[in-house]
Amino acid sequence: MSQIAKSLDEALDVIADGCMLVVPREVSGVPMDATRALIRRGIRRLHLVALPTSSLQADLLIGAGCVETLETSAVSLGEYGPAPRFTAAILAGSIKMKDATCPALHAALQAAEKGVPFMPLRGLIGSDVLKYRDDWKVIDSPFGDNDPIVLLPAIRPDVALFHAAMADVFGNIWIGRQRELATMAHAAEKTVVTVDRIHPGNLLDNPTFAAGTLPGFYVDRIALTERGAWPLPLPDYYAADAAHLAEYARMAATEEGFGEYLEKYVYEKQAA
Amino acid sequence: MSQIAKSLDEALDVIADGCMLVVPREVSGVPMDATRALIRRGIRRLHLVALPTSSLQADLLIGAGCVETLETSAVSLGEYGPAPRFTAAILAGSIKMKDATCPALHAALQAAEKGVPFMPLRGLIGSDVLKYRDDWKVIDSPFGDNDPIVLLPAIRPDVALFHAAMADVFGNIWIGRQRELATMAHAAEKTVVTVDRIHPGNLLDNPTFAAGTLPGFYVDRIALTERGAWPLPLPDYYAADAAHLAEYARMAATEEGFGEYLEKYVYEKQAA
Amino acid sequence: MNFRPEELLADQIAQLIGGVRHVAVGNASPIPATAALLARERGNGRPYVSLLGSPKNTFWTDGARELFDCAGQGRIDVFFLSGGQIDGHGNINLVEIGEHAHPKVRFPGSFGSAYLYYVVPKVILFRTEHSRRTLVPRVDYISAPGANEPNVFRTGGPVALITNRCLFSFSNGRFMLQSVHPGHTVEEVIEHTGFDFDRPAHVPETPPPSAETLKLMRETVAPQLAELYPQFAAQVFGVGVPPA
Amino acid sequence: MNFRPEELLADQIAQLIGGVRHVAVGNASPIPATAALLARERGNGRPYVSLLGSPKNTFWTDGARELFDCAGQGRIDVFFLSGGQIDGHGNINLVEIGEHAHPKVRFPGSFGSAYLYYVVPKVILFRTEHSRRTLVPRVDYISAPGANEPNVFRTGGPVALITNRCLFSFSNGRFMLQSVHPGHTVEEVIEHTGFDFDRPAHVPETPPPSAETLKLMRETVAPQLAELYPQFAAQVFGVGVPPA
Repeated sequence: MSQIAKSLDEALDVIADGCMLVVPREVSGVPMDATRALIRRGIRRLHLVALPTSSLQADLLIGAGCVETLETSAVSLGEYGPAPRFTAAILAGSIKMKDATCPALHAALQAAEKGVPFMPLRGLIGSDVLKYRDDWKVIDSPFGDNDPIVLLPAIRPDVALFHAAMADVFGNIWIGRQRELATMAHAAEKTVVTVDRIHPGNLLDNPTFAAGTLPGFYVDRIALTERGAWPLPLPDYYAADAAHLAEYARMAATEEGFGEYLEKYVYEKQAA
Repeated sequence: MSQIAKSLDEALDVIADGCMLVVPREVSGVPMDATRALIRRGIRRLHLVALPTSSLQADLLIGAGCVETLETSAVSLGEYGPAPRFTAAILAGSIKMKDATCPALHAALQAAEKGVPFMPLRGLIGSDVLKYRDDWKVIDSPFGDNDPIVLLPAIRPDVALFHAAMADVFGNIWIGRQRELATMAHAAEKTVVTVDRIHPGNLLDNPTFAAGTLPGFYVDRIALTERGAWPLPLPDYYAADAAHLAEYARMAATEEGFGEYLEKYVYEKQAA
Repeated sequence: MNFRPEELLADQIAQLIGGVRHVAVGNASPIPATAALLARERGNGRPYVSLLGSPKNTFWTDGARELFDCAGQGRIDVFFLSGGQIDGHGNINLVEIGEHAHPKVRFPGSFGSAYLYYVVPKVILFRTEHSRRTLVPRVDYISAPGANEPNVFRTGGPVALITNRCLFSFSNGRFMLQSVHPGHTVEEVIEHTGFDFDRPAHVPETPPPSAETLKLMRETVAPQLAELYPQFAAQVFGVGVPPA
Repeated sequence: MNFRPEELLADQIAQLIGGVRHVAVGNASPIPATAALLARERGNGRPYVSLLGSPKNTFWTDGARELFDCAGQGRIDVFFLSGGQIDGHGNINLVEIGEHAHPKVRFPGSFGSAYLYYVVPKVILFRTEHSRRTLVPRVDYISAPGANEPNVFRTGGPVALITNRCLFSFSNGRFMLQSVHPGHTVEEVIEHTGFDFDRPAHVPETPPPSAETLKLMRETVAPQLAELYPQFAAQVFGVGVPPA
């Protein structure tokens, strides 16, 4: 009955072609081993929601042709420059882009967490972010006087996927200060987590640990993938692999180079 | 520049007559020493918001004539029976009661936390809780088809007041799993916290502690009041004083007995 | 075999719970708590059971709102509610008796009922005082209604009402008498019920708990219960009292 | 005294920050970060400074949403934004150049700008490339507008734009040239600015940082900066490089 899967692929089998998948920003625990496994499996037509931004993960999935729709506030490699496959896909019109702004994504996930159909948000009015989102509505606030406000529909992902430092055998996950991971899990139908290690004992037994723990009740599958965020960082645990990210930015600048990157770092790894 | 006040009374001086004060439920850290100090000071006309319920604290404040308006989902002494001064005040019509339901209070505080004028909530339609709240509105959800939904106006208290196990000298507060305390502090204009002890070092320096910490940025005043929740419990730290609560229920059953209780346990303490 | 009324009720409630994923039990509800723990024992660890008010028996780590958020997500399958008054339409009153402007009796308040009653699929109503004072034609104050217009979002509501005398089921806005507890009669139920209800031509007696169930309750469930409800566990199951 | 252009900009920004309670600095903004830390040194620990992307330099414990919630509460007084394009109305574009259906250039995205620009009282725009390519008559895509109709809830917005050539203030929907950095001219600013702006009859030169400020920046601020921006701290302040 444990949620801990025998293999990464087994843990990921609830993530189907065409599903809505929510993943976290770079500093909150990006499941990169899982991302490579999904690419190897040849997943297709994802509606990828990156809460609220993404870097290497979205760029890889887009470059590998896994993404149909992308909903996020920004994709960038940060100090390594623009995200080349994301940029190319937008210019080629090969993915559907739902541009958002960070707090709108947080609020829309919180709407699902709270079981309400929408959440209001200030800002946005007069921006083209709002103009191009026909799924967002503007109403006159009934508590104001000629006070327009945006309502965002709830985002209810099929699956939340993230990487964390540790799980215990009861499926509880240490998320620390990254509380948007709890919101993701609450909002999503199913939650899959990869972890660096298994914690002995029950994280909920200790009130100190419990404060930073996502209860196993919300977790469907767990896979052990040591340093599973590599080459991205897992804050408080390990830093990004700067040399690798620079290499990625260089190789992914062209379609051909990106293909070589996939061969070398995604497909080859399977054989290992 | 430290938020740690020289005395309890000094810490409480931001709580003025007539202010809107939000306090937590019994198991989340009720500041009972502070409550007794406010009664001794003779505070008046409070708009007390108990998130989402209260027990001894509300009953004491009401009995002592400090409360003008009470906004909560329930007041009860639990296994010690009804809250006698609350019940008497309602029957006498001497306080204004804004009956709510627990998730409505949480949502209304979260609206203030998020800087939005209102929050939607399911349920409520067809209840008299809604019927008697003319500050709550029903709209037809723009995302539905003939789908009425309640909108709750944000609750923005003047002051949030609660008790916690510890603070550090930077004003950071250990709140553990009682995350509604963070929401209270985020939503309120000012936050006053009483604590059992001062933690050496900085709670935010350690990622494990940080996960259960309210940053000092949100905290205006701190007072050291050892076992400051007595006779109520501070879960994970100490239990309720059952004998005292039974004594309270007995004494407070009459107006006269309540007066004796105040003399013995509220006013006398000042002399000690 | 001898059994106590509490054991009969807990057994019945455990059967009403059925094969679900998550049962939450409110504060001060020892009999529903017994039933939920019994269901968990029978199900080898499922359903998840959350006993509110006990950090040890809940998994919540997102503060006091998590119960309600969890219910809003559809992740609470069974909850228990009571009422100072309950009427034949399934409306419950946890607030007051008399006119709203000048009530004669005040109860603690609605707690989470005005939300949970709408979004928990199986709400089991529970009232050990079965009288015309508590089971009334029409509640004086609706903390939460038994039913709504069809366009109102509602994924949950009452499925049953269990009292010290009998078990009712609830559907289509009406209570139906399902069984009468041993030692009680249909006539007595009619006499003490303030609302109109349906009943079959033959009303069965509520079956007693089996020997196996009683053993499970007394030996396995009662010790777990003792942490949160020591008085109840001692009184009903003799747990915590040194063996004679 | 010798100083680097980055030091001039940081000094100017620190003055724009003024006496506030809380300054937040976005990712990859080393010059605003230098300015915020400088302001904090001058203010004996106030304002609070949050450097996003660095758990060490932020106090957030409520996840990625806390920055935005905090801003919505009115608890962030100063923030910094940039743009692939910035126009004379204060509109910023972080999304694309060209037609929306077929853009010619794509930037990363709007991040939090479509919210923070509305609710942070002092937003300081910052763009080191001052050219007709970046400072345009009208942005191709409005990530966030410089102003709104009066009935739209807005407690914040742009107060200034600082570039490699000059400092503009912003009010009533227009930029006004405040000063031109040493080594640059008003004519050059006009030539390289794609939008129309106001200017006084005499435009002063941006004053150089004082010796005291430079000392504070180099000796006290730079070492703090090195944790988050090691490359910048080494290049500009020589921090992290062993003393010769």
